Amino acid sequence: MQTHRAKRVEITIEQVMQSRLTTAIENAGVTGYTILPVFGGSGRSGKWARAGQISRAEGMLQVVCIVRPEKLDPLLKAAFAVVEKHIGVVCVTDCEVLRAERF
Amino acid sequence: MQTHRAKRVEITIEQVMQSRLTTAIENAGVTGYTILPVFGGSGRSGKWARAGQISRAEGMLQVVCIVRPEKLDPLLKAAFAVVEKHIGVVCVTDCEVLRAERF
Amino acid sequence: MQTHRAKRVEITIEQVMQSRLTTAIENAGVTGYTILPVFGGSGRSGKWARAGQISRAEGMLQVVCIVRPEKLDPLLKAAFAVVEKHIGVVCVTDCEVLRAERF
Amino acid sequence: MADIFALAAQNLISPVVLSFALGLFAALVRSDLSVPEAVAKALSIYLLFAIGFKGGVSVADHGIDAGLGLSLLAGVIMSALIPFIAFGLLRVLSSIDRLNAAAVAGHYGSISIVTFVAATSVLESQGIAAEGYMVAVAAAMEAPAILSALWLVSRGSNGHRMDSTLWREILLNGSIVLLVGSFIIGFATGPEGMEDISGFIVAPFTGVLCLFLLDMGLVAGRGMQKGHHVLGMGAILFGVLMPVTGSIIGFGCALLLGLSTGGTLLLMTLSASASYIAVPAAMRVALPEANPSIYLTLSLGVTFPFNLVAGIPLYLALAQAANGG
Amino acid sequence: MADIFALAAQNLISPVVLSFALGLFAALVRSDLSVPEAVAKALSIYLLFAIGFKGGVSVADHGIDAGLGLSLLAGVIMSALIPFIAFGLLRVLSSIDRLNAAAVAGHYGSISIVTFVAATSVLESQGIAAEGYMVAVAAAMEAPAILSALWLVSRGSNGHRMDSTLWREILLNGSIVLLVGSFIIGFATGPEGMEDISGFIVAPFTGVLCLFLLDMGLVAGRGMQKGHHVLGMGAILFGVLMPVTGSIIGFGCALLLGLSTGGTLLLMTLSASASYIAVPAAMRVALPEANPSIYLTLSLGVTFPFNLVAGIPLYLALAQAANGG
Amino acid sequence: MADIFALAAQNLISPVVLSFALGLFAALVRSDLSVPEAVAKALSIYLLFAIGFKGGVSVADHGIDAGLGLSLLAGVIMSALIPFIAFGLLRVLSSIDRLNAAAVAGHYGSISIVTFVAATSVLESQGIAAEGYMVAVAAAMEAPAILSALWLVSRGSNGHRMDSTLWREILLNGSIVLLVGSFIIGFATGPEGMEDISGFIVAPFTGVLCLFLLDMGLVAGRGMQKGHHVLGMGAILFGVLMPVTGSIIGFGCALLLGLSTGGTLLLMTLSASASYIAVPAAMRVALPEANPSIYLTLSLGVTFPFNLVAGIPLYLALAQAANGG
Ligand SMILES: Nc1ncnc2c1ncn2[C@@H]1O[C@H](COP(=O)(O)O)[C@@H](O)[C@H]1O
Ligand SMILES: Nc1ncnc2c1ncn2[C@@H]1O[C@H](COP(=O)(O)O)[C@@H](O)[C@H]1O
Ligand SMILES: Nc1ncnc2c1ncn2[C@@H]1O[C@H](COP(=O)(O)O)[C@@H](O)[C@H]1O
Ligand code: NA
Ligand code: NA
Ligand code: NA
Repeated sequence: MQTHRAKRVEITIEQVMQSRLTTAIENAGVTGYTILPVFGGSGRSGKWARAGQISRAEGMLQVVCIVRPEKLDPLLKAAFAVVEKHIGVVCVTDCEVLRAERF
Repeated sequence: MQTHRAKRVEITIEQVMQSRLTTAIENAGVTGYTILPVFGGSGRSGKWARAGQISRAEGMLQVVCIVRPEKLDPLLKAAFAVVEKHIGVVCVTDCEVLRAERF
Repeated sequence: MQTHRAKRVEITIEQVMQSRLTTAIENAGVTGYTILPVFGGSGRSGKWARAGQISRAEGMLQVVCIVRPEKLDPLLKAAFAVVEKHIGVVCVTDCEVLRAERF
Repeated sequence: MADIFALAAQNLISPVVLSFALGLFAALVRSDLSVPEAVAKALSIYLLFAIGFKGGVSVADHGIDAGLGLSLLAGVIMSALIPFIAFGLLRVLSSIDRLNAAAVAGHYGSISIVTFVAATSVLESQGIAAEGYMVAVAAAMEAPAILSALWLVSRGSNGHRMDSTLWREILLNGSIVLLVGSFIIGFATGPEGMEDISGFIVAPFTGVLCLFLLDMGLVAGRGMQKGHHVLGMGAILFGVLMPVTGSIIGFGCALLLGLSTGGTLLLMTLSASASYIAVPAAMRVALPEANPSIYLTLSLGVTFPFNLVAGIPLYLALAQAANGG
Repeated sequence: MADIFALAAQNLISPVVLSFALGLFAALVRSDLSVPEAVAKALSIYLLFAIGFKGGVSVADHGIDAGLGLSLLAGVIMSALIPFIAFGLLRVLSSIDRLNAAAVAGHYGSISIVTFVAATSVLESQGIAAEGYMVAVAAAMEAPAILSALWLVSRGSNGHRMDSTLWREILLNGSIVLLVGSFIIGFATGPEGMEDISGFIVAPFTGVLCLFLLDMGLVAGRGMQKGHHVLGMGAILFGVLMPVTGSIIGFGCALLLGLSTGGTLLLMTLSASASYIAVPAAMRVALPEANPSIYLTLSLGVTFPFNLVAGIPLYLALAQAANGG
Repeated sequence: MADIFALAAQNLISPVVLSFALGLFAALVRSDLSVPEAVAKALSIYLLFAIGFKGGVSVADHGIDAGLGLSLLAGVIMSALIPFIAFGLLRVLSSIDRLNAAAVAGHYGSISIVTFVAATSVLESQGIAAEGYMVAVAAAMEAPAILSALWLVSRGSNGHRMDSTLWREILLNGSIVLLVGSFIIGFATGPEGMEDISGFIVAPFTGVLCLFLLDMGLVAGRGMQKGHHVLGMGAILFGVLMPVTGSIIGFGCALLLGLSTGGTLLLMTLSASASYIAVPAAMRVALPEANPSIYLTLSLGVTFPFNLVAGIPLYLALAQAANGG
């Protein structure tokens, strides 16, 4: 089937930052994203697991945005401004999408 | 380690369509897939979040299938037939897998 | 923005193996990973769904590690040693990351 | 008349209604208060199980009579016919297109089980008895309206929107199975069974209902915020007039069936209420082009609060007037 | 004999058993009824906490005697030995291979805590007392069977299937810690502690058990659909004969220990029941080559329903006969 | 003095405290026992709803007096001032840097609602009454401390760490809205409302608190394991001295306000306790550079257990001495 080149950006970030991140990427002109729950993880700031926390302060989640290649840079700039001081990871992959008119 | 080329297809779709989608991709000869929960998201049909819904009608999920390159086209055709009229996104990435005999 | 090449390794594995897998990949020098919950899936060992199980024995999850290219091989070896006899899938994708100093 | 207001006021300051208001408030000020999805589901499993079981025990207690069969029949007929009235009313009052109007109409033929539960809890607090089998009538009214809605859409076109999978999903959806199943369990085990589990399904019932309505308020409030711009004044008017219309139809049926005051209220509430679980799910599958914001906002954001706050006391007043109560 | 049937019938039409049947039915007709994983876990935490606490309070009430130590010992020995019998019986009755047979055998040496809870709820509804420490016996019987199963597999081979991590996971698994912990809490706080929390762990207990069994029915039904083709007639026969065999061994031990009627029923139930939580998890780690469909379907899909519906009344009849009850 | 020990011992062997100890134990031996996140959230929604509602009913029962307004004011002032004391004490006792010390200080000005609930449950079991409006004081004390902490950080620098979004998030966070909302519902519906739902919010209350504290124990234990190496002896000492200091300030305020014995205990508990929900979340947003291990371990791993086990009986003894109780 006919597919179109796009970029898949996966941002792992603290739950408390969710609305700030999505607002920032919306301001960068990105309208579509999907938020995935995260069970736990490990990084420079140590390990954590969802079951072992009572405080809303600790959870993380993933925001996945699929964008046209030309929107990648504004998206990364917007995401970086939010993630910068916070823990978290930004990862970009090449991908192909169906129905390009949606992105 | 020895790896083998494959395609990773990630389909974001409404929960109510889950069994229809998996049946369709099974009919297309794909036997393996993994279903991920989705917390929330945004797209042309607006924003939604899992916590804010009481109706089974609104949730989404992701179906991830890793397939040999030659199975990609039948898989996309099958997925597209289901997704077509519905909201949702299909995204394909190149990948490498261990244990190719499984796919 | 400036990005750096890396590898995204996605390992789908049984929940009971989680700590064994993360210990193994930590021993291979990988310090960062994110664990995603899985709703259900299908493979050579049949279908399963989270809602239909009462036994801790059946759930699966995904461990996603983003690593520098040179750490890929030790990571795959470590993961493979754990996954070998168990059901599960390992999938590697090329990616780009911000803030390379973190990996 | 003064009585209606007194009853309405008393209804308004009950923990149940105020919990709903709290949820609504929290959503409208965009507080991060939220009830996890799994917990909301647990609460609804609890309510369905308890309400079904109590209904069954009550039927076991009083015996089955012809009323059961006739009421079921009346419920099915109302569920199938109300969508046509709703469709007409909505097309007259608003500019919503045929497809979306049909989708909305299906919701109003079907029922909202929480509205039903809220009505039973008003009956309980007033000490008014009702036919236990109304629970079964509720279950019977869930599905027929969906067919009518799809017929309204495909009329004249070649629409094959129902497949057998969807049929099975509708008829065997979790709420119906649980409601009917626990009704049968209650019927089979009777008052003895009730004794075993009343510490679970009776004593904490109203409190659990409060938490559930807190969550309903959150959901309704979020729905209003998201959906209010898709609804014009006409549609909102429909969301208030339609339940009243439905309740009058239910009232007529109840008179014909000779139901008690309590049973009359419950049948009125069923026909006045609009589905927000089973029908939306079926519509997403069968009518994906219809806009869920429209039907969810109308059902959850307009009609549900109206019924909870004003409708139920109104219907009860009417039911009492008719039964000389 | 007539008594057994009367008891069986009475057991059958209890809310607890019928809730299980409802779940089973819903799964078999492929309804989408489901209990979220988090809720199922919460229900099981509740049951373990309540049953452990009550056991502890009862021991605090009646004092510790030699029976406790001897019963624990008997439990450990039974758990370790029953797998050998199960292994032999399964190899005779079916063509299941050595590895899978050993995995299954481990399940039958260990115990199912819900079956135990169901038995205590039958005792309660009949007003029959039991030794409170049977809860501790249940905890002690969880793990030994796993060792026997692994020994059966590695006999003659060089299998090092247990590592210290797995050891820790088994002995400190959540259910054991919670059961033993709440037993100790109940023992330490005694009847006074019970007064504090009986509104939580006594009054709603049977109702919560119903919801839990509803979920067990769903899970068992889905397991049956998935697993029935992996089990031949021989294996299914094993799933019925083995609990009866286990119960007889438990009966013998109970006689030797001089347990009360209630205690006898509970020990019989423990030895008759098959694990579906702790052992499957250990088997996935230690014996990944074994097919979980086989052992889960046997344990959850055959033996659990058998014990719940027919086994417990049967064992109780025997226990009463022996104790002149 | 002997009384304090007797009370402490009695407090120690309550189901509530022992459940916490069980969770702590399970975490420290790395058992896989865990309470799903959704369930923990449900338990906390339940506790907030119940405690708010009861407070409101009690105010409705006894009428509002000037004490309410003055107590709210006192609470706000204490919440705003205690961080300065905490900051000073922590900088003296440990080598924790300015930024992290400020973050910690914010936690100690704010409050822990579970500690408050545990104190009310001690009062209940002792049959000591308290001002119902202390619940409102608890809500009022949540936020001011956050401002003081941020002021401590930005003093001298140009820090604009608060934006209006964060303001809204703090003031309308779920716990505050639910606590205040259910307080108002309780006040509005009064004893009649209480009658409707006491089977839900009174009878099972202490038992639910046990399960919640089991989970708190698990979380605190995991926090200790993860965080103990970030805390030196000085910081741990702070975690014990600071609640005592806070309680004395609270004691002084209670004397000035003329609170009852129960009210005195509650105000002391509020000022002694440290936040572990609202403040950490705000700190992650406003002070991402601060290390959460430090403030969470101190608040949850040191001060919370101290208050639960030793603090509350101590504060109660003092409150009773002062009130001649
Ligand atoms: N290399 C990585 N691969 C995948 N996820 C990571 C990686 N590093 C960090 N993370 C995720 O990001 C979170 C915060 O990481 P950090 O900022 O390094 O503490 C972790 O808890 C993980 O969920
Ligand atoms: N560009 C995108 N990137 C990631 N997910 C998307 C994107 N667009 C849509 N989605 C997901 O697909 C759902 C439906 O999208 P839509 O059909 O555009 O309303 C959204 O709620 C998102 O979860
Ligand atoms: N081709 C695949 N694509 C994505 N996920 C897969 C695939 N094959 C297997 N899986 C996942 O791995 C689990 C075990 O697979 P298996 O070992 O084939 O039984 C399945 O339940 C799926 O969650
Ligand atoms: Na209706
Ligand atoms: Na056994
Ligand atoms: Na404080």
